[in-house]
Amino acid sequence: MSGATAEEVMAVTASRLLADHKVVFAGVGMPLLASALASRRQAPNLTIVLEGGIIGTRLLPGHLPISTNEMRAAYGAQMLTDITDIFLFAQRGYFDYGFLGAAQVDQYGNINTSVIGTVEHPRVRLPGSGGANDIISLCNEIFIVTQHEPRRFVPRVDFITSPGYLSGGDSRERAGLLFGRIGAVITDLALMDFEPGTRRMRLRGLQPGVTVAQVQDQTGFELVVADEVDELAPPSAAELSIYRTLRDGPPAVPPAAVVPA
Amino acid sequence: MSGATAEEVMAVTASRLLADHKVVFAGVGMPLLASALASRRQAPNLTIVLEGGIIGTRLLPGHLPISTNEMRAAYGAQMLTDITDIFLFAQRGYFDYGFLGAAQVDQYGNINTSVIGTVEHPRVRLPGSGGANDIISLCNEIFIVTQHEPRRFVPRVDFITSPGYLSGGDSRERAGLLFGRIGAVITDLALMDFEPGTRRMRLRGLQPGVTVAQVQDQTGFELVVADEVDELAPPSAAELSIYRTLRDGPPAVPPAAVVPA
Amino acid sequence: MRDGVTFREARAYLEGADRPVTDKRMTAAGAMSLVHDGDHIAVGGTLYSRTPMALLFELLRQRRRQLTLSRPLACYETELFLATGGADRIVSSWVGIGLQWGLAPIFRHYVETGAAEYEEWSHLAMGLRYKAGAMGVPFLPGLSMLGSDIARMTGLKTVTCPYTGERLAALPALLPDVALVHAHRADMFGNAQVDGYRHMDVDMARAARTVVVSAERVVTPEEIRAQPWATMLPHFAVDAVVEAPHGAYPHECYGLYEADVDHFDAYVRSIQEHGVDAARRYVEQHVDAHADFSSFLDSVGGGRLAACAAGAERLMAR
Amino acid sequence: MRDGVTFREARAYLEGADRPVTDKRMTAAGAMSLVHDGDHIAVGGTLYSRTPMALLFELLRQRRRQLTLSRPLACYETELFLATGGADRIVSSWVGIGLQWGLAPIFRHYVETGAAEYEEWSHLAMGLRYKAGAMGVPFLPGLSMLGSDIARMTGLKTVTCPYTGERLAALPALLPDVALVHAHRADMFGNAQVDGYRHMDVDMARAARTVVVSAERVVTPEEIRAQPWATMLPHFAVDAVVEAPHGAYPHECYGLYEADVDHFDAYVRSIQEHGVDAARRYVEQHVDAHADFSSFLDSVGGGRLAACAAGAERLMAR
Repeated sequence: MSGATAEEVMAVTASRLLADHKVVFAGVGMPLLASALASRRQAPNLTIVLEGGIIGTRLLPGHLPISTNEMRAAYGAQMLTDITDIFLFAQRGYFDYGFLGAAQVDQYGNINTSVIGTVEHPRVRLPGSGGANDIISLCNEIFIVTQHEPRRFVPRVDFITSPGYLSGGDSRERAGLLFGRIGAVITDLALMDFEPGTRRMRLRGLQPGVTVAQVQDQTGFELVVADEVDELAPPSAAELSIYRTLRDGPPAVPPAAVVPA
Repeated sequence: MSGATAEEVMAVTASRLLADHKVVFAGVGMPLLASALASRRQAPNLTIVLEGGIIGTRLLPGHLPISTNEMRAAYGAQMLTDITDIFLFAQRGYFDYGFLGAAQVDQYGNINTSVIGTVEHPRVRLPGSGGANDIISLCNEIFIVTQHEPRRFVPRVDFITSPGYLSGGDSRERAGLLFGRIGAVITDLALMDFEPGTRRMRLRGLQPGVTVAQVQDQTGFELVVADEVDELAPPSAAELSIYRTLRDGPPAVPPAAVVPA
Repeated sequence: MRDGVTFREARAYLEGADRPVTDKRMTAAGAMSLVHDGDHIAVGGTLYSRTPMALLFELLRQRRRQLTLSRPLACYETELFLATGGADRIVSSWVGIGLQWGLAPIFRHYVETGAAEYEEWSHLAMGLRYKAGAMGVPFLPGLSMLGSDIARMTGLKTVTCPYTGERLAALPALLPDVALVHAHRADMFGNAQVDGYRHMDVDMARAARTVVVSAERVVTPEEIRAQPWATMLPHFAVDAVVEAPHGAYPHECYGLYEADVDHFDAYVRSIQEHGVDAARRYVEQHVDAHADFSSFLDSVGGGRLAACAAGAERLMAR
Repeated sequence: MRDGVTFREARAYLEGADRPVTDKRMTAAGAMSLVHDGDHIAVGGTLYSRTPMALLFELLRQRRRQLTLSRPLACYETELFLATGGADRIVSSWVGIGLQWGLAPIFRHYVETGAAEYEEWSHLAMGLRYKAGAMGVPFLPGLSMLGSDIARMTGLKTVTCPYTGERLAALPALLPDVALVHAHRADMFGNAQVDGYRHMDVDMARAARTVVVSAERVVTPEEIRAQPWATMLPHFAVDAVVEAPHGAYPHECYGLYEADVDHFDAYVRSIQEHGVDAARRYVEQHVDAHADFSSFLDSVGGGRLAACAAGAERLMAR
């Protein structure tokens, strides 16, 4: 599929979910790249916000930040404030989208970035929430982007670092999480949302050439399958060229050449 | 007494209460003038803070601010922040002194700047608390400076805008006011503090030539009289000259000349 | 206190609102058409510093009715609204003209006769109420107001710390319908920058449903991006931008011009003599008689404006 | 969570403290003698931005023991403290090196074996905990953390709004013994100015009992007064001032120098190969082998520092 890597397919699919004239609170890495791609395609008036107190960043292609709290992340920003203040903007309701990665996600969209195993006896102690718990609790609509592997898509996360729909139904609201909804999960294989009522993860779209069976096979729990499952459009040459320029800097060869005819 | 007006006697007496290397949160007018005088006499390292978000102001003699929220109040400041932030510094415990005026004060140091009469049927609607309620609730030690008149010194204020010791004893603490004590009340006739235990206003010092009887006569409630009542030193020529220069600008004639020999 | 929208309604409104990155420049007249009779208007600045006077004069000109005005410290602009029926409720910690002018007679008249309501909070309480609104929470804890009659009159409630058991004042979120703020610079999208002290402008704007910024200068987005740390409000928190040079006159704008004290002196003298009529005459003469604020400034004259600017310059020279 | 001082004890301490306007300049060695074994140290900046590295290296050199380190996002400096026994407890929302380096193996080793405790909060929770401390209240309400296992593990409590009845997260005040903050400029009295983003430095410093500021440049009080709006901390909130050019290296200082990513690359490669020993060797080689931080910088070489500065310059040019 147009020489795109799994990472590129994910990023392009995710970037298409971002509409123009919205504000996205993006985590570093894939979420930021996908947001930057959207802002150079269908959403030129997308405002990208980063947790380092940074509002309205531009990015210098080929000099992307490794963290959301550094000068490259602040390049061309409209406003610089502090970390807490950025999350308070989110809590107030200004941020249309929250955009996250995930080490482990379950059928209710709960994310674990804290521990594999138990807290008492961790097999792997992961870095922790960072801003993810706050972004998923406070932004208006949440997108989760991650690679589609059984070890990542588990029935129940070992530890709820960042609450999705918790145990489904209205459990999120009952926990006191008054705001935010998990809009979509984007992977290299598929696009999923959450079934109204049960709040279970639901297959909505397939990456080109991928089957429902393949997706289910790579998912550690039973996916709800929507009545209509669309095939997602492959990354266009233009999308890939912009994405690669952002990531790697201006190409030595003309963009078109990086995509096979 | 050295040609000093009642206002000047008050300001000078009040200014002497401020020690060096302390932080004073000063209201506009007399409190600010007295603080500025102290900073030019015994307390050169006194930091003057004003509610307009102003820390470490200098003042331009003869160009004193009419409000604590204007450029003249910010002259030479070390830090400019916002109003709420200044009061949060106070709430944290950074401000050694809170320095206030008062339209009406009672025997427990409660201040009324809201209403003469009742709120339902006010005879006079006064401007209100401004920062006074917060200063008296949050600063470490409070000084109140006002003219000594029966109409100002009442047994019980019509309305408690800014809480002193409320109804005395431990009623201030019981109301949830965890911090701050009312250190002194300074007038053109006397210096008063509050009796331990009862928290009733207590006469501690007399302005030169003033008698206990005169003070009691100008006070609308019975003053506790300390075992030792000192006579306060009159304003010195130097104090008056600095004070008048601050207020009116540099004198046309040499400072010494404004004080009778 | 009187109830307005809840913090959840305020959040729901913001969630549903657009955040367009478009040219938001308007005339003051256009921007003030966003205000409706009965609205709660948070007035930026404090006392006679950075008051959005160009916007307020336009509100007076358009004769909005029964507004609630909230402000940290309120000055004579409040009397103009009371005297013309523009406002019947004030939420503030202090209402006057300024120390040397004594009490505000028009304010006194309306409040003492019950024709207008004055809801008095402490200064910090006003700040924490706006801040709670800006933070998207229904209240913030504080340690002032307690034990006072302003707590009793406002119906202040307390909250107990679940960790320490201490009882604190609970300052309820104040959620204005519209916030009017005057800034030094803004771009057409609404990114607004202010120099010097910020008063309570940031929190009141982020607590409000609709935000109008008037600015001394409308600048390019590049000028904003050149010093992003000076940005007080981002474009998505601003709905309209009104270019208003000397837009705070006769009040001050930090670093640019001092207040024109003579202007309020004259006002105070006239109301002391003629009461409410004089306040109404002030509005006729300085507001209604002019098509817009710049025409009012013309009537004031360049000399006065230059004198205020010179005063500011003297104070900035250290 | 483990209990520290209460907000009332923290307030009582500040009330009793002196606020001298004196020359507070010290060497890093002198300033770090203000830190005691077992203290809770709040580390300024975040991840690899404006970390007070000159002060941290001195703490490592002095071999303080059993410190609690709190930080919004913690980087490799945390591993150095764990590996040398300098810290046995981390309070943060995230501990790693940076995205491209994967997990932090030393941190993993100490926490997974139970040799060190990691108390995890959300990023906003850390911010509101410092802010509650800075505001002088025992808690602040918020709307994240709820429903999560980090709430369960930390023993988070909730508070009910007395006006609306909503149940909110109650973030308990975090009150460090010492805050270490790196600034762009400070005067000898401690008035400190920072350019660009402020991270959580303001709140963590105002929440702390003792505050040490390292600064790229110690400037005259007049330079501070020339732009008072840039002042992040006033002198009375600062106890010691340490002049430390490149004092955040190998981390960045906004506008002045970018992070030296190659420096952590080398660190990560070595620990991936040799584990804890490599972290200890890093401390021997880059900390213990030097009398002070400037000697460490000399060993890094002017070329590296110049390259970091050039990177910053490129990003500031818009």
